[in-house]
Amino acid sequence: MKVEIRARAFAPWEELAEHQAHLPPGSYGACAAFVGSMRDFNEGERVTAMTLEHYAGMTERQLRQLTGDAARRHGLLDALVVHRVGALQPNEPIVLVAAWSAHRAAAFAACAEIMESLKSRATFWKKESTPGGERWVEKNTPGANIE
Amino acid sequence: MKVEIRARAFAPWEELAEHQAHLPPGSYGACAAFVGSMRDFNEGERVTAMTLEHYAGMTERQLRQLTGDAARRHGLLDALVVHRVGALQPNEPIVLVAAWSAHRAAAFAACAEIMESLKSRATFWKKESTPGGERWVEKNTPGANIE
Amino acid sequence: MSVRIKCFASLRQRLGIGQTELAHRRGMTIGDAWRALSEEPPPENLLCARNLEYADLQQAVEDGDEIAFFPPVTGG
Amino acid sequence: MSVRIKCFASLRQRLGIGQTELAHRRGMTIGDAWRALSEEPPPENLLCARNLEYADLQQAVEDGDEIAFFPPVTGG
Repeated sequence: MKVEIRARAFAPWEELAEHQAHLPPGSYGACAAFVGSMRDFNEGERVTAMTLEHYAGMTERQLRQLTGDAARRHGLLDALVVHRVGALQPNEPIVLVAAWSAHRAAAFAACAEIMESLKSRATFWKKESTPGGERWVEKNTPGANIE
Repeated sequence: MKVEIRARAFAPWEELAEHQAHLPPGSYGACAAFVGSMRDFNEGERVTAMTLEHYAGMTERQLRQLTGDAARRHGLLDALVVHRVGALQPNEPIVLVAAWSAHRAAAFAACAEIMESLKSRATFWKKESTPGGERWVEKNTPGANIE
Repeated sequence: MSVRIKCFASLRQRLGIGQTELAHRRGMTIGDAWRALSEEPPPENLLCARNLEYADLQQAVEDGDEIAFFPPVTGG
Repeated sequence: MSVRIKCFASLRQRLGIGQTELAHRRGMTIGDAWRALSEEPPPENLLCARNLEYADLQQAVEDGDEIAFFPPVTGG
């Protein structure tokens, strides 16, 4: 299980492939993954840049807890979480979550659950730059319910 | 939207990154992806090889229909489905499904829905080679319910 | 006046039929096509297609159709 | 005898406090720490942490603790 905070742009699918290459071949039958990236448009306004603030120390701790909880609950073989902080440009990845398991139900459920827990508990805050100035994002969009 | 049948091994995360590179930058905020791959163990026995038979013509048609249906229902920006046929070795990818949308709920739900529809409707059949001989896989493992 | 028949996977092996042709008859159904292939009753979990779309045994067969029989699918 | 206080995001900007120290008092709660920072009542959606774990305003503060105040999180 790996959880990382990144201060620079990252290539999520390459990170995922690289991480997966270290898993025992033939052990997993399913990998569910999610990548959230920066849109250039939000709540009716053009977004030209974004800053992601976080609570260093608490963020890593919360991410490890919530990822570990989901991994145990769903019997995952492995999980990977990478989250960006700092100054972002449109189209840059914000978060990568991946979950490996024997069969698909656990991978899907765990990946979605990690994303929802991350959105509600991990100590990150987005500030958007728009033509009208800077604004803190006040709340997240609704997520998915996976059973 | 792209749907493809492959007769040779493929690198799913590279395919995904390559496909995504052609989407308008900043247009999508979410990509949910799933990769199913060949395990070396199933139903209590070691699996040394697998053959994936399919109904050429009907498979592509069913995949296009079910992917298009999910894309419309969830308002996806794009979707990608790649499915392997022929002779497979353990650890080789069988299927890649990816769904791009503005926000995460649609991407997660559509990706899971495409996988479930594909499992129940797309005309593929798995035959496993085990130390005890060859056997047709009779039914799929249960899937995920995503709302 | 003919109908193309295809069988897949375990059913193809059991019937020993991958692809064949049947004469088309007026009023023919997919069930009639099955009976022309096998003396066994259709398996409970049998799936059928007509012209690349799922169909059932009651459905009519037109001249020139492609009819397929196969077990539950196991892709993905 | 002191408690480290951190504030984040819009709350950090509004209070003009990123990090500060408060004297620790016996029986001190997280709510007491808030009142030492601001004359405003705690915002309805205020989140608090004690030593990197979520906490609430009623919770006791020990000497040497790190207490944090922040608005709803918006990562992912």
